[in-house]
Amino acid sequence: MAGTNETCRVLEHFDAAPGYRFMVLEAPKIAATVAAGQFVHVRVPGLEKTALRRPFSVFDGGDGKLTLLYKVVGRGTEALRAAPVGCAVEVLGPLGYGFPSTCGGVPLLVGGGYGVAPLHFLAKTLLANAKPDAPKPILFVGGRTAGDLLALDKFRALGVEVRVATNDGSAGVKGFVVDPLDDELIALREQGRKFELFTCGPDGLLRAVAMRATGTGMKGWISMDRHMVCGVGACFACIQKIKGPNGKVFNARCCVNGPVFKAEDIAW
Amino acid sequence: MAGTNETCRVLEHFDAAPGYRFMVLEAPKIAATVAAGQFVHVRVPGLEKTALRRPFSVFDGGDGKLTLLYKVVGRGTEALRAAPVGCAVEVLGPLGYGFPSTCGGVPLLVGGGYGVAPLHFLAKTLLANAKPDAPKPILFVGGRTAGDLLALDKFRALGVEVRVATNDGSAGVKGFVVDPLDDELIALREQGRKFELFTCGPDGLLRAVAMRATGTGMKGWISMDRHMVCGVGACFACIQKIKGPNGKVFNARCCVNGPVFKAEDIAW
Amino acid sequence: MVDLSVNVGGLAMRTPVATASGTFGYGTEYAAATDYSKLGAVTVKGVRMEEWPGNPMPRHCEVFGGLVNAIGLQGPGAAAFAQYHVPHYADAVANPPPLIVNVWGGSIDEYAETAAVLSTPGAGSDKSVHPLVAAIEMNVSCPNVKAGGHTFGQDPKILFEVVKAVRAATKLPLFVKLAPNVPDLRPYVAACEEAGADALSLINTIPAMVIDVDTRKPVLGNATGGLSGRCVHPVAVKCVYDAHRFSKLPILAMGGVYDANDAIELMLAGASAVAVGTATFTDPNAAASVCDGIAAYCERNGFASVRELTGALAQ
Amino acid sequence: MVDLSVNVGGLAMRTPVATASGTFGYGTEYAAATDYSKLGAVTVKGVRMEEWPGNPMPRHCEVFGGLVNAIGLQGPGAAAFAQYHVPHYADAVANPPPLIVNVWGGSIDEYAETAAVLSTPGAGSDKSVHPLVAAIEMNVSCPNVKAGGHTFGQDPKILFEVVKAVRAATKLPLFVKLAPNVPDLRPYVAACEEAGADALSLINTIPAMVIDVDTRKPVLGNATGGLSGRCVHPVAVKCVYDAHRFSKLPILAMGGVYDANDAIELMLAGASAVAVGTATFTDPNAAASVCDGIAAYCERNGFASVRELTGALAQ
Repeated sequence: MAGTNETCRVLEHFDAAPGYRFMVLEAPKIAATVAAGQFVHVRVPGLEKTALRRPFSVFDGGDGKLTLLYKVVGRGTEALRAAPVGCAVEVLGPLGYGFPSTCGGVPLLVGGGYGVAPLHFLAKTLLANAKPDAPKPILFVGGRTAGDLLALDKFRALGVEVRVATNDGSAGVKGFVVDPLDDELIALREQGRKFELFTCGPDGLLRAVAMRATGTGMKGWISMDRHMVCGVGACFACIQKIKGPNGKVFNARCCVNGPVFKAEDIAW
Repeated sequence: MAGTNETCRVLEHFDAAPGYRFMVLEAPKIAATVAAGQFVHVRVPGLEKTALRRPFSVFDGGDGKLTLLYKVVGRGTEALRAAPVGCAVEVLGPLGYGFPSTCGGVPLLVGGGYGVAPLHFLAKTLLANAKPDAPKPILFVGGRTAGDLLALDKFRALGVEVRVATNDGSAGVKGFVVDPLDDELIALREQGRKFELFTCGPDGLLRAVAMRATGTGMKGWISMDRHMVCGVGACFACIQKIKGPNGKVFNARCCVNGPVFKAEDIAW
Repeated sequence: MVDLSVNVGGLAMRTPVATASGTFGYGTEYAAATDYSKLGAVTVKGVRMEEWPGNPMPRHCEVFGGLVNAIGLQGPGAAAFAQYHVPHYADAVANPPPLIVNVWGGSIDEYAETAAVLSTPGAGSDKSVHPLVAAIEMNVSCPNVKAGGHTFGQDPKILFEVVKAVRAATKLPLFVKLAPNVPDLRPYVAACEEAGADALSLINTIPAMVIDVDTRKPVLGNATGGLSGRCVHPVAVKCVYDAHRFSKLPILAMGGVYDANDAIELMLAGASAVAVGTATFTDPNAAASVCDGIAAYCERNGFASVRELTGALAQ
Repeated sequence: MVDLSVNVGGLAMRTPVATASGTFGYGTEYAAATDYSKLGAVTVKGVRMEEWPGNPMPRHCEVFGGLVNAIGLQGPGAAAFAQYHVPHYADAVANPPPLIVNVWGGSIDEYAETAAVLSTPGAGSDKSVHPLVAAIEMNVSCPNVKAGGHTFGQDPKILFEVVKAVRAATKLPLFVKLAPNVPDLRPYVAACEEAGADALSLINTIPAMVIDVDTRKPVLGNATGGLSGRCVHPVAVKCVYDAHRFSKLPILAMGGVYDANDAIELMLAGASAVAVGTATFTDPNAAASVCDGIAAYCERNGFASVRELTGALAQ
């Protein structure tokens, strides 16, 4: 299931917010098959020849293009930031198992920081596959401060309702993203409506969302953020304890058994 | 006697000929004391952080500036080639023992390829220090083909006569640089005139010139081209067998006991 | 046309380039990015008798010029490997290169048992459990498992015993993968030779460690790990050079092979074939490029067969 | 103000940063580019009794992330060193840090003799030949001289004998510099401890080799050499971590220290002080920058003394 190693041209590369960047790549092969929640493994131009690749989730895919949204956070992304429009980037993908492409209920998307990246592609996918009367996705998004909220305009442009929480109250409600989420869960229970949870972000958030899924008996789709080495399941560096079909817990590889796991399968 | 480690700005950087580059650096500290035949040790921008420095001889120095002439020949000079005007380069220098600053006779300068670099600075120095009636330096320069002849206009602009030999006859006489040199040595012997030999280039040329010096009893100043590691005598990587004052041959360090040695001291 | 085929201790390889254990899963993971026609063999992840969970996370740390890992030999166990992974490889890959199965254990008996299971039917048989299981590579030098690998490889006497036991359990070509961190390879190579090994694999990772100065904790869950990547290449060349000078055992060399020159250095030092490891993580096609580059080098320098490169240092 | 002073096996250092043997000549070569006030000690090139020419050229080869060298311990001999180089250092450097003299020999006797000459007057004296000669570092692990160094360090029994002999010849603080390429440091460390060493120097270079694929010859005149530079740092951290866990001998750590974090990793692993080596070739002021960075780290993390860093891994 390993992806293609495609040499892609950088079409656009610009700030999403201070410290966050959008990179649009010409990637006809990868874009042809990529699904929401899958990731790509990028050889960063400008790093030494031995440098490992960096995994990025896909913000948008299709029409021969791939859009990544990343945070400038370390040596790799510092170097990637400098890649000029027009330069060539080696990209391996699409990789891993992503989110399902349909939803049996209200799609509740919960993102933290640049964790919104795969949720954007997911929202677009769900909307494209949804019946006309299906409920639209709602995005719950949190950050420490307003500056950590990314690409909300792009979600709204899709018709996604966005509910915001920030720790410092600089945008949306003051608190954590699970606060508005819990309000919605209570409302949905009172209405007797089904929903599914989709999340990507820091481990603490993932766990909190997974608990809401298992606690309500609804489906929860959890995208694990791990630094991957090979990206294809060859090296066993990015493991997560997962309950197997026989109930036995095993060390699953996030890159190839995930990065999206079912909430009830994760052995935290 | 180690040099200063000076952070220098690139003032100019351009081709001297295809595959050869001039780099002019703003280097007030180093330029204030550098002498012809000394070298500088350059930390090449764009190489990985662990990369060793590269030694370069000085084509011109003074007025707060340092001019290097180098051949693009490997990984280091490939990277150096890309250093843009305005960028900062760490330069350690001036290093080593250079040529004498005066000459007791006709100064015969013999250069191969980019070995002309220190000879240019030397010609300028000798001319500046010479009495009005002193004979002007003559440059004997050789290369495989006309494209290997560098900066001859700059020597001529100093008033230096230039005699050329190329292996393929594409410029000057066809043959080796020692051919026109030997013609001159015979003429000087017939005229009973003294001379000194100054040379920089490939080992074969150095040895040929040194033999002319020892064979005529005239002084010969031989600049050894060695890849240096520390540049200051600390590591003992760039040795050359040299006859010491007591006649005993020892492993001298080209960087600190040289790079210019007396012809009669070299144990080839 | 350069003849690229080699035979390393009884293992016939169509090219002198293999993948290294632990960097190529069970042979299928990189399938879509791999040109298998350029591979002479695929070495799979370490297998022991029982399923093994490996080490806690984090299991890797990038360093300048390389990678420190402490995966800890996670694996499915020999039976599951034979029943599931090997047929899956056979199905998924067209014209698949032979498998070298990296084997380890917590005891001499387990080493032998594992080798025997992969060589069934019948202990000591030269028929393997599957036609693609073509050789055994004994891992006696993994720095990342306390009970396993390392302890068997650091004392030549114990090394002799464990190799002898495996030799008795299988007639498959038997490689022994040695550690570079010894003062002198000679007694280790001699132990392998005397115990009946067919070939050496050189080198395993170098014991290493990285500490996070902010948390003041080891980065790896296992505290220490093994260093691989381009930076270990000069160490591998030295080990191969030494082993080749005092032993006739053929050598499969690995350690920092990123391009053809890296591979050719190892072959000139004495290797019969090379394995590409950590480089694959950066360039999934690294092994195939290495193969092409070796062929071009032979062409350029008038070698009719890649076999002429082995130990061919100029005098 | 962070207290930067340390005492390593009786050697008082005003900062925990020294230079490493073989990378800083006899202390004066880098003078114009060095801030000596930031140096706790200067380790000089290896000295034996007699003048020694070293190895044929080429003596070095740059590799990715490091350097392979085979200088071969060229040196003036102990008498010339004491008569010329030490006073020259004392004259040329203002407020000079103490010297650690790296010592080697072709026999156990020569090791002891050399140490004795540097400790004159009177064998076994705690007075050295010059007040700046403050410690002896025994090189028993240089991979580049056949007769010398390496052979004495690779067998714990011989190591014990040579350390014991030097111990009898000098009362100066006695460091023993060990090789990283051993399966287990324990017997080597134990031999040093039992023979009366005061401290360990960890690590020497790793045996390595580079081959020119065009000429098909080893690049180095000596064929093989030793690998140093950033790429060996994780190996050094592992060695220091191991040695510190099973011995109380203080450790001077070297191996790939390019910046303060590199140094702090080694101290957290168990080193009392560090030495900067190959990095100086790239940045002549590397050692001073490392010192500044260590001080800043201590300040930032509330360590009043740099001594608190030694072995201070968080639980």
